Amino acid sequence: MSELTLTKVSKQFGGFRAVEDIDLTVAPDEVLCLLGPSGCGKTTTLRMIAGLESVSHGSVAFGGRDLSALPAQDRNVAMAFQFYALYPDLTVEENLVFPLAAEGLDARERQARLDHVASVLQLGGVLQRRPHELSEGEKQRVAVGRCIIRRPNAFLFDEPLSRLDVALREDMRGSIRRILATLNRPTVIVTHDQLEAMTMGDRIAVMRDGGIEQVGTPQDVFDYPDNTFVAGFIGTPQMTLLDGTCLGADDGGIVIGTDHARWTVPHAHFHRRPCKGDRLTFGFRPRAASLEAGALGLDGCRLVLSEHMGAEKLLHFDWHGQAVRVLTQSRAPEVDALRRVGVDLRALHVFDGDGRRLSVKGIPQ
Amino acid sequence: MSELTLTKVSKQFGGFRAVEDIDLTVAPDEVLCLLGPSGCGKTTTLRMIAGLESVSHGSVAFGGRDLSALPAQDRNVAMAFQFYALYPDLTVEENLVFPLAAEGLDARERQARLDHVASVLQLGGVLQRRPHELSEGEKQRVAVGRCIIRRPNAFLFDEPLSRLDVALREDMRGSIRRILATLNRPTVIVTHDQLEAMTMGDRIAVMRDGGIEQVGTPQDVFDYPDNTFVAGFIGTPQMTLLDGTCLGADDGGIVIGTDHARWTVPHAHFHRRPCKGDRLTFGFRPRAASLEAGALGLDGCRLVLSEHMGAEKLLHFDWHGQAVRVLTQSRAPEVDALRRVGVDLRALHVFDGDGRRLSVKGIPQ
Amino acid sequence: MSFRKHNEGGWGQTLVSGLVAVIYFAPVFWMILTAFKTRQDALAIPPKLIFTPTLENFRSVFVEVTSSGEVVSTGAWLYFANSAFIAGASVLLALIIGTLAAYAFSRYPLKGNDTYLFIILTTRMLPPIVVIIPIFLLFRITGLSGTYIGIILLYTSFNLPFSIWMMKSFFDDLDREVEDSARMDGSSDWAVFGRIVLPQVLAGLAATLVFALILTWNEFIFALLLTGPETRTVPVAIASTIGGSIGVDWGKLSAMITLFLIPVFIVTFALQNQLLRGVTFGTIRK
Amino acid sequence: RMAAPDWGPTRFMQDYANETYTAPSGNNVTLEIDFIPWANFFDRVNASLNSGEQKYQMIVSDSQWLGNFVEAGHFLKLNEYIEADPELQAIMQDVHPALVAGFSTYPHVPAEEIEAAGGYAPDISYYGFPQFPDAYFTYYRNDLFCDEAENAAFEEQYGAPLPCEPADWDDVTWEDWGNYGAFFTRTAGETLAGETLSEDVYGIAYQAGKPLDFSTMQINAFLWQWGGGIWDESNEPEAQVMGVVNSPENIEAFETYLSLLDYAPPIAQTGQMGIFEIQDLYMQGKIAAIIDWAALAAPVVDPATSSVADVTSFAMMPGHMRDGEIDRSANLGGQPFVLTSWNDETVTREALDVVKWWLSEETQIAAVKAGGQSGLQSVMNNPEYDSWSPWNEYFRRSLPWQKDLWHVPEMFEMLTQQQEEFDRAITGQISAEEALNNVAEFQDELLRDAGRLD
Amino acid sequence: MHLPAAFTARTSGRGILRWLNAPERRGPLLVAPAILTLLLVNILPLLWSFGLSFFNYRANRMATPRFDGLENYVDLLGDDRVWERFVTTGLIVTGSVGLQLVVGFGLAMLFARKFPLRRVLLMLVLTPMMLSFVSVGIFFKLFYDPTLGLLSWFVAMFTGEPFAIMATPAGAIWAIVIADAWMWSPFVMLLVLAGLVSVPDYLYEAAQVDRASHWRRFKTITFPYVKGLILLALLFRTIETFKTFELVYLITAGGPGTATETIAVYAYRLGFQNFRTSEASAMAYLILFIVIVLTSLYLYLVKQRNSEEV
Ligand SMILES: Nc1ncnc2c1ncn2[C@@H]1O[C@H](COP(=O)(O)OP(=O)(O)OP(=O)(O)O)[C@@H](O)[C@H]1O
Ligand SMILES: Nc1ncnc2c1ncn2[C@@H]1O[C@H](COP(=O)(O)OP(=O)(O)OP(=O)(O)O)[C@@H](O)[C@H]1O
Ligand SMILES: [Mg+2]
Ligand SMILES: [Mg+2]
Repeated sequence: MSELTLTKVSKQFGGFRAVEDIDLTVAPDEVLCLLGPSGCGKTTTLRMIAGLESVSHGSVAFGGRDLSALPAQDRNVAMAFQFYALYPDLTVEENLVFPLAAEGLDARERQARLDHVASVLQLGGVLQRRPHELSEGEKQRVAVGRCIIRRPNAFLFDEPLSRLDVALREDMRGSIRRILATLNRPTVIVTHDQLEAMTMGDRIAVMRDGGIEQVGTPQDVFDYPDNTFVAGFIGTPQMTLLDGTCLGADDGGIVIGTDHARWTVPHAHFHRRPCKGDRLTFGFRPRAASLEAGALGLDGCRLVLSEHMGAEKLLHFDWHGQAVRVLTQSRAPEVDALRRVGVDLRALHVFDGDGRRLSVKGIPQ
Repeated sequence: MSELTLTKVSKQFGGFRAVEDIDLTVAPDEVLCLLGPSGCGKTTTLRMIAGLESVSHGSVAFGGRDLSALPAQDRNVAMAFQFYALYPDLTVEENLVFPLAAEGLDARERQARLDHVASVLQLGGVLQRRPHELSEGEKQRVAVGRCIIRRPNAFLFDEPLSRLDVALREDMRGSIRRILATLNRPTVIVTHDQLEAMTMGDRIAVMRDGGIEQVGTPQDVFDYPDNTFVAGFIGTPQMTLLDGTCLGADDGGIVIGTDHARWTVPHAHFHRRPCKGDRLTFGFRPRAASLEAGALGLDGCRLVLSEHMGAEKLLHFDWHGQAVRVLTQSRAPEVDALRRVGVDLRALHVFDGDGRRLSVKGIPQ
Repeated sequence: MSFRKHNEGGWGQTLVSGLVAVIYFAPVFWMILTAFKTRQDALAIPPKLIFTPTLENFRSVFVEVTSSGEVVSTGAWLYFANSAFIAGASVLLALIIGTLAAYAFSRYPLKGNDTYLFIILTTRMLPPIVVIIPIFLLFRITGLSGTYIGIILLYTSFNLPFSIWMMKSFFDDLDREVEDSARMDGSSDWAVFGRIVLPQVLAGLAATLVFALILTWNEFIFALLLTGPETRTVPVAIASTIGGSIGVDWGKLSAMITLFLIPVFIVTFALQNQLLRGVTFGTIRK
Repeated sequence: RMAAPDWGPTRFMQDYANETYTAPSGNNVTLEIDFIPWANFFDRVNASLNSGEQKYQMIVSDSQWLGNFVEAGHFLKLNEYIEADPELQAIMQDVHPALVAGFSTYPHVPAEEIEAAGGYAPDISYYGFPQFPDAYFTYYRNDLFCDEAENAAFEEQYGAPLPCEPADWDDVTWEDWGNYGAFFTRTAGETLAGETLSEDVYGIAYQAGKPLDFSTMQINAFLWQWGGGIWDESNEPEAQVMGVVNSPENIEAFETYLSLLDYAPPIAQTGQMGIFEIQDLYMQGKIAAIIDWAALAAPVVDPATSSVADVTSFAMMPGHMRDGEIDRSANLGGQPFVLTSWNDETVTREALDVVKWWLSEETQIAAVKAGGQSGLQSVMNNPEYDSWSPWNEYFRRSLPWQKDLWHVPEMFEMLTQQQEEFDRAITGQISAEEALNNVAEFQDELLRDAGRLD
Repeated sequence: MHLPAAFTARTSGRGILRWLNAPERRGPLLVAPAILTLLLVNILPLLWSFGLSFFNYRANRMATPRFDGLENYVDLLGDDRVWERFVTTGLIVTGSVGLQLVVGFGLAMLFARKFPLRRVLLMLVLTPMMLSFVSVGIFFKLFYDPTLGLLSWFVAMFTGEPFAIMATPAGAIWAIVIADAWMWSPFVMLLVLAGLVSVPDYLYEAAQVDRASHWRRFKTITFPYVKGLILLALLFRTIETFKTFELVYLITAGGPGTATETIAVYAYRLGFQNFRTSEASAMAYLILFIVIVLTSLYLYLVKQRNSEEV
């Protein structure tokens, strides 16, 4: 199969630019996850790939062939809709085989595909029901099934698992991933659940306000977010981000800090060095911080709230007006207790005043 | 304020018993989270407390006064509905102040409350819109806001945060928790998101099929699930549960295992000892397992899938047909690689054939 | 744009639909045109599309020349006023009573709900002509014949089944949690109905109103039999233009039809959006 | 208060009463007419009477309704009032006997007996007075019938001239009428009176419609003229139906009636050719000659409504030559008005005063001048009478020929069924004979059931 | 002394209000005005005429009515003329309602999309429904007139012959059907349109992505959405068309012969012209019975659909 390429794709709704100059390539054997907050243009992008929405500028191509002008029915793309879009009058089985009519399969092959999809998605028991007799989760699985029963040029999934409960979701994630691996088609999955994005995507594209902020492997995006938006968006619990300034440089490295703390960070930590006085943001993940010692210390963090998250606790501190989060397995202090939060230097992300990454990628987290 | 007490509350819909003999007490300053799978009767319980559904048996009392016969409008209970139930023809502001009419506040106080709620829930920008002009997340926040603007006898929230994205959800969780803390009213929050239950609830009640399976602090429920249902339901990623048998007892303790492994567990681990030949289920959390050594080993686990979850990876193994999950920060093996999974003895949960807990509570996890 | 959304057509669609609409409207157009024609033009074949329009027909609706040459009012304005008053009052009444009943049927189901609803519908099933005598009798006994109250009551009862059925389906479709919610917020049941429920079914009310209005506005048989000279409505007056010494007075007839069409047309046009939305909303789940 | 159909003659009555009527008794009496659309007049009156509404003190009735409402007890028998009041007696004497017979008597008494009785006889039951009497006659286009070229052509073809002057029509028979029909039936493209036609023109027309009593009205004329007739209620219960209604004379008359429809406009084939349809067609210049009621004549000579207003003349209806004489028997039209039975004495007296006022010569002359008709012989004998409208002469001369159809309560059923059968024949579904046989059978059974036939 | 207290509470004005306002009385209270109105104005007369249908009452006779039991019904059911009228009515109902559905559906399809001037054009199509029967009847009779009518003129332009649609029984039935269908297709259109408008776009999009043909899209998406509404239109229109009186009376008067005499016209003739009041009442109840059967059938279908959905 051939790859899917978006070149400078934009979408204008009246005066509102929902998607702006997106460039993306998805290889035939690749799953790309589109991740981003609500309203950032994920669905719109998907619809443009499917041919349900015309592109205002730019082009959508499969294997180098520009299909921008082709209507949806001629693109041979499979799509699972955010709100399922099941055919209300057809049974689950009929819904599932509906798209096969256009593929002209013989009855045996059709049955084989149906059986396979039904078993993978655990829909065997509800094949004769109609959509309104299904639970939300079942509906969603039918929508996914209607997609993966096909052998299209590309797969598009719009929030395919959002309505499933945790156990089922974990299960489905694996199943879908395995099926996609055998089919070898470029796949785009939209989600706003980052765990899903991280686990299902070969690469992740993080979107904001119609544009792409960063594309990369899940690990890459998690470990080295390109900017503060990505840093704050990826990772649960959220990364702690603190405002600070560059206080200058000395032999040991660059001195950064706030009114209440100053740390020296080796030059090697930066791929671009800030100048003295520059506003900075520095961040670290709650899991990388601890109440034990650490190279970088934040003194006088006052515990505001401690949340139990099963095996771990998420501690919310107030550090001179800035929120600091720490994830720990050890016992939580009393509320209002003051503590020193220590952060490992290697876990420190530094961004410039515009939120762009300053620290190098090489430092393992 | 006074506490909320449910005594042997049941609800019968025709021939179907949606809720059965529930006993619950919620103290004035307490937040109780009702947790359970879809359809287990959470909403119905809430509606009975609110007076929207009559109780078939049993009683609902506030501060000892039985209110079972009182209609909803006379109970002075605030409730946020699962599907928002916003007044479609009123603006957000009007929606928010609607319940205040019954409290007879003066204009200043009313404005103050409105401002406070709007700022906490970040609704300032949409006060003049109507519900259909809101995103799902905003709708949900209005529903919550309409609740916490009041000073009722009790707060009831039905899945208050389910439609928010992760960042916002974390934020709201904290805000609501803080507000509730100042108001000092018994609060029941329904959710099927366990993270929410764990972080917001002072206590958790896990429901299944109309009955309560376990009530306790989040930590308690997480650490010492009363049965396999609770064990599997609470905790992400899910606890690994393996079927096995009691192979006998020796000096060191009780020997448990399967065809492929046998472990000796000290007697002290059990508060009730299984007999030889009893069917057992034993479980451990993925975070408590590792690829390093551990008291109890599962040899020959074949890696099926490895999922990136940010800082950690979730490894799915197949161990003689049973699924074993391990959460690790270290590098994942190749797919199909065979590994030994080690589990710390202290982390082992043992249940009897009926799924009831056998291991003692005292063992810290 | 290289392709359109499914639900949007362009001017091409306008052209096709326009053609169909114009053909469909042609008979009405002809009636209206006739209102501006002299009698000879009205009946001319081949039909005259180009002619000198006259307003004489409209004049004749309102004034006439008596045997002594005096110009006097025909009293037609009274018929129009009667029509407006009677239709307006009875539609409103039916809407109010029907809405309340529909709400009750929807929210406080009685035992044998369906049976009640069915009986209510049944009252609409008989050809009016066969129930005339008993109704007439009843009106005579109660002294309602020829009074406004009588005819308004009658029309109200005609519109009730329709209003109840229609409005019930609207109420059925409402989200009950909203009402629960208002109740929780301390509103009385009446306040819930007035402030929360009614605003949500405005569209349905509009649709019901239009349908009921159309039926009432044009009702003839009972208007003929149960109104007196003072309460007579326009349809009866329209019928009076038929069968005089000149057979059908085409010009006057058309003029009355035209004048009589205008109010419903305006109401329908004004409520058009609600009509579509209302009908959708009310019946979609049936 | 009075119920009346909404049209010219009743409107006139109201207007004129408003202007001129003051009750001689000194009571404050106003004539308040409830005008009801003609087409639905019967429904309204019927519903009112049968429900016992007792709303009206006087009612404009149709002549045929008498038996029905008299037997139901709604109409007031007037004999004792007439007996007691010479003025009323004078009126009854003045009213044309054909009208007294048709409008007033029940059980029905033929005009000859009325005439013999001098208008009033105590053993006859009286109920109504003429409100508006009516009769039909010929309307024709003198521009066609007097056209020289057409005349020449006709004479060549049929050996006789076209009747140009009204007087020429006095001996026109149905055969001639058919000839005129055939002659003047032209299709578009042919010439007529020197002009090339863009549309078809038809020769002749008379009423042949299913609604109301349209076809019966005209067919009865044929039956009587051919010497046949309808069931004779005045000889009840001896009078027979079988062999009378479907007598050979009747069949021949009906066949003639049907054959003449060939020259009528195509609407005849639909059974919808009523009095208004032919009036409209005639006024549009599409028919050379028609037979229609006096009541419909006024618009025909009004240029505002008629394109042939200037070229229309009136004449007697054609007749059937029988025993060397032309028989012009026809069916009476128009309506009587009656008093209702529930009025108290005062109201009855006042109502009779209104009757006297309406049937005073003065009022009647005004009515005729306004385009109406009068049933009073004194008015018709007024030397100026013929000049008050161009058709008065023919109304006056037609009146003696008028008979009426049945008045018995069963008449509605008989009429509906008869109209249906006639309509079948008119639209070519059955023959004249079949139609009359069906009618006879039905009437026979019905009247036997009702005990009016032995 | 508890009893008197309760008593006074109930009799004082406020007490009654409160008593009425109790939740368990809410339903009956709200329904009461409607039921009362219907009872008074509709149901009483209905019952009266129902009772009448067992007598031999004639409105134009003074004789006291005699109880006849089921005789009227037996007579009617044994009367060929009655069956003939039922057949005629059936033909007209089938033809007209069928045509209304087809035309209404077509119109709805045409107006389902948004396009410039849609509002205005839609109003043009809706107008026929707003006319009175009298206007439609009289004008259609004129349109059908072979000499003065537009229809005939139009047909004659092609055939050169005057066209008399009402000259044959079949033609006359068509004449009625066309007029009635013209008048009421907009009603069907409105209902169907409502259904079409409510079809979510995403379904069409899904079908597009699934490469379904237009026919399959119609069959699997459009039709299911309007099915219920079509049934509803069918119900209302069948009831109404069954009662068709004015149009027939004005356009053909039941002719030619009795070819277009519907059961409603026949009932009118029975009751109003022949004064067989009791028979007419019996007739009315036969009609009612048939309509009820049809309606129940409809409601049964709907219910089945609903129970399928729940
Ligand atoms: N047809 C449209 N007309 C105008 N604006 C639109 C249209 N469709 C989408 N938008 C706007 O474009 C933006 C992007 O919408 P889109 O549906 O792609 O968001 P999304 O990323 O899928 O969000 P979500 O996670 O909530 O589904 C939103 O602000 C939305 O309001
Ligand atoms: N009015 C009712 N009539 C009959 N059954 C009902 C009714 N309301 C709820 N149920 C049934 O009672 C059970 C419990 O419903 P409930 O709404 O309390 O579930 P829930 O725990 O809130 O689920 P969810 O997480 O999906 O909201 C369900 O099986 C539901 O189908
Ligand atoms: Mg989206
Ligand atoms: Mg729920």
